[in-house]
Amino acid sequence: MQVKFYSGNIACAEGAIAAGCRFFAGYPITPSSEIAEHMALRLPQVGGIFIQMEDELASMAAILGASWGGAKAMTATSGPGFSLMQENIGLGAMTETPCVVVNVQRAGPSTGMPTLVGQADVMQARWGSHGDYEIIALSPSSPQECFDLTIRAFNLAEEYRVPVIVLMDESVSHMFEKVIIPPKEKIRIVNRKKPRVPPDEFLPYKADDFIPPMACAGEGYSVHVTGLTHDEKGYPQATSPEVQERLVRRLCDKIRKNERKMRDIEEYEMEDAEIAIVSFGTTARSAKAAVKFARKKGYKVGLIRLKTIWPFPDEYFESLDGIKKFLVVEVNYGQIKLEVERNVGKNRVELLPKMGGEIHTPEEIYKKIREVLQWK
Amino acid sequence: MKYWVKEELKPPHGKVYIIKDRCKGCGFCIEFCPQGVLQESEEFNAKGYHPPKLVENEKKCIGCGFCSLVCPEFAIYIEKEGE
Amino acid sequence: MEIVAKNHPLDKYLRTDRIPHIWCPGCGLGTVLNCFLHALEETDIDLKNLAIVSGIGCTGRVAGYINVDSYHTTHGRAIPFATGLKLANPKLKVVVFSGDGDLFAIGGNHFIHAARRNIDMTVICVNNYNYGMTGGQLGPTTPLDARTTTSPYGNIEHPFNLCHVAAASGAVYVARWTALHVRRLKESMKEALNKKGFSFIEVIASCPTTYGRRNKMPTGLETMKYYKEHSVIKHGIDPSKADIEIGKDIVVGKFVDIEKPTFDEAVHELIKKARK
Amino acid sequence: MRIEIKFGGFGGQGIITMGHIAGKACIYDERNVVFTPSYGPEARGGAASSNIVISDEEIDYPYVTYPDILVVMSQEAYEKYAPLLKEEGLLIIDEDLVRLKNGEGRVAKIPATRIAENLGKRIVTNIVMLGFFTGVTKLISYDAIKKAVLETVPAKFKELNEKALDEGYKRGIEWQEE
Repeated sequence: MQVKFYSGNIACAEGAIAAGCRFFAGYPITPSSEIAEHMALRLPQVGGIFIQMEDELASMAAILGASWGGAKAMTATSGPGFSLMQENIGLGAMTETPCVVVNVQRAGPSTGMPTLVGQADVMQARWGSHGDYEIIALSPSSPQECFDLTIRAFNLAEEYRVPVIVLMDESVSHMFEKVIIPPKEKIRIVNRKKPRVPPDEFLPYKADDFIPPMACAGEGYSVHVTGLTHDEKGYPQATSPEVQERLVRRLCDKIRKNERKMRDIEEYEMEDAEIAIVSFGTTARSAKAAVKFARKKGYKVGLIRLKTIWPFPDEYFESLDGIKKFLVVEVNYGQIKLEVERNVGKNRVELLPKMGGEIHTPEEIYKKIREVLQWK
Repeated sequence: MKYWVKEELKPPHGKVYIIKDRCKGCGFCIEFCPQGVLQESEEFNAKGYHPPKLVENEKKCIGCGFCSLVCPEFAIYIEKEGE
Repeated sequence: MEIVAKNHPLDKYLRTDRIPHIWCPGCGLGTVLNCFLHALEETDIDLKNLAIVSGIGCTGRVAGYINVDSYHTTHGRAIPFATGLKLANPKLKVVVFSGDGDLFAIGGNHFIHAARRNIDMTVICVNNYNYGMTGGQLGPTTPLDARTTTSPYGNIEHPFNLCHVAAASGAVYVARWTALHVRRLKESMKEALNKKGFSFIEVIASCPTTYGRRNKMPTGLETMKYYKEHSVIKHGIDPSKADIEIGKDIVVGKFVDIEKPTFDEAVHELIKKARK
Repeated sequence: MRIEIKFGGFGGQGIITMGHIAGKACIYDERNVVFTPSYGPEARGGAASSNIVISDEEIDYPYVTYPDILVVMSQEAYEKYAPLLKEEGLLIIDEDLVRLKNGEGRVAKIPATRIAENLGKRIVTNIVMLGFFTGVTKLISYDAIKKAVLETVPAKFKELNEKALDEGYKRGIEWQEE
């Protein structure tokens, strides 16, 4: 075990390396650039490849290529760069390519506030590319979680064969804290499932349990991979609604139906809570401070912190009958709020938004708790 | 006086193979065959095109393989004879 | 008599269950693919380690017909995808097969940067002067004055001279042929496949359905005849002198063949240094 | 107990490094700490600041709002941040660079830049200040701050930095004893 003093960005890069990432392609953008810089320094030391591409479109395409070349691959970006990556995130979803995309959120839209925090890419992470697909997104609240969740992101990407998004925010990316690096053998590593049949029997998109085994380039399987709607053989069937139905349903279901396994929620003071704050990322730290303060005053307030944001834990929220009000605290104008509302009904949800540039202070949240308590 | 032993200089010769149903009738093989040994046939293939056939006079395929390279449909190839 | 056959000797390279391909009668793409498979037959490349990457468009479909690991990616992104593939698995021979619009309009930036970095890959661009699959719109190589569905009064844009772009960007091998130069094209493809570094071949090819029809070459055959009469081989010429213009000869040949360290070599040297 | 500390000055004084080293030292002392540098263009040109929060409990809100300790090395930083200092808070200044206004509370002064110049390199001013801060506040152990300093600075400047740290630390202890 090693104890380090890392920023979220560095911890994320180290997490990637610990997870087995050996390919990074990226394009500098604030506030994520330290991830690229650290990967440029560290990857060659472990025999990995770093390449600075000409833009984010290329970075995203390159990590998909590298993944099919057999590597665990990652890119990191922020707001505007994340927009550019959406195209090939869709290709990654369609072709079931394991990879990790880090988006260090800054305040937008457009160039917005490049050096300051935002949390408004939640919906873009989910719906950013066109068409129907499901994605996994994780949200760390501390440098330690930047390390841990990046490892988890790689494992989920490999297990579910899908791009996994690490949805950081500027605050956590630049904040330094103690990070514990466990010994190598204590870190759980998942690798993609490989075919077990000879090449002439192999159907690259035939999945018995939602997720097909993956044959990479050079392994002798002559696999055809396409962004077109394809059958189990991998061949384009771009005019068959039946094939589209089967394929897209499976792409979505492999995530949806495994939501329980990906669920990762920190509950704080929830046992007897009547009001639950819902938050994620750095903002959840302010929320926790507010809950502590409210508890001291005797208010029955708890915190639900989402570490896995997508797939959204619908069942979990549906089960929270005892909660009278949900107060969603996020640095945007109400994105996770929509998801909570969808599950618990509009009249049980309150929003404390912030447009970006800073996270909420505990005082702001406490004030809002008081307000909600008066209304309930 | 010198005696020339007439060596049998066999001109190269090729056998033409046609996969009729692959043909889309572009005419490349017919037009660019350096020996002019191909012509359009009257028959229709499964897609409604006229695949090529050999001309019926003395013209001989020399097995150069141009048709085989230029065909966009992998519908024609030659085999060199006597090799 | 001709012999009626069922299979072609090159079928082993094809996903025959997908033949016939989708390309129109008289389209040059099949010819280019054919030359490529002939070239493969004459090299000793291990097919297991060959990967084909395509973008979107008619040429983008090439990847789907060759029976090796093949990737049909997004529009314009074949080269960066191929970059990742090649770097992650250096023993692969990576060939990018795509069209002029894919590689030089939406993907133009990727092309120049991959050439600049000298990534070890072969890029074959089938240039048919327009966007065929979407119905014949103006592309980055459409000649001046040519008619397309988005230049109904004639093209007013200056086209790219692809070989000039490739050479200026740093490609170590640059050649141009037409789809009629099948033997030379095949030989060139063999050279490019055996060349270390970023090699580029432009193939001028017919598109009767969407380009030819609007530009007085309504069939592939007429286009091919035009190539026969209007192309001139000039090996080693400065590619900047090989612009393509309507009514002028098409200059073809091998323009560049130089040696330069590749990115792949450099990055593995760097790894050795970093690991010391 | 949660203690909030802000370091302020102008770009180039090593303000970010100060916070970083102090934060790292807290880790060696096995205390919880969050370090948040100011970030972006402002960190390069004009004003620079960095913050640490130290606590023996879990640190939730990571930022400094009202510092318990304010370490300033420029007039601008003093004027900007002094109003935020808690009433019973401690102000630490480079006495040659900061002119105090009325109503000062607890203040510890050191001619850090001058000391650094006398040691031979102005660049170690922040380390002198850090030593002083350590001696004055006793929030961080001497061993931890020394370890963190020596780990951070380039090898060839280790000796100089150690001297700078010791000089500052010594004056800090003296201030405490007063």
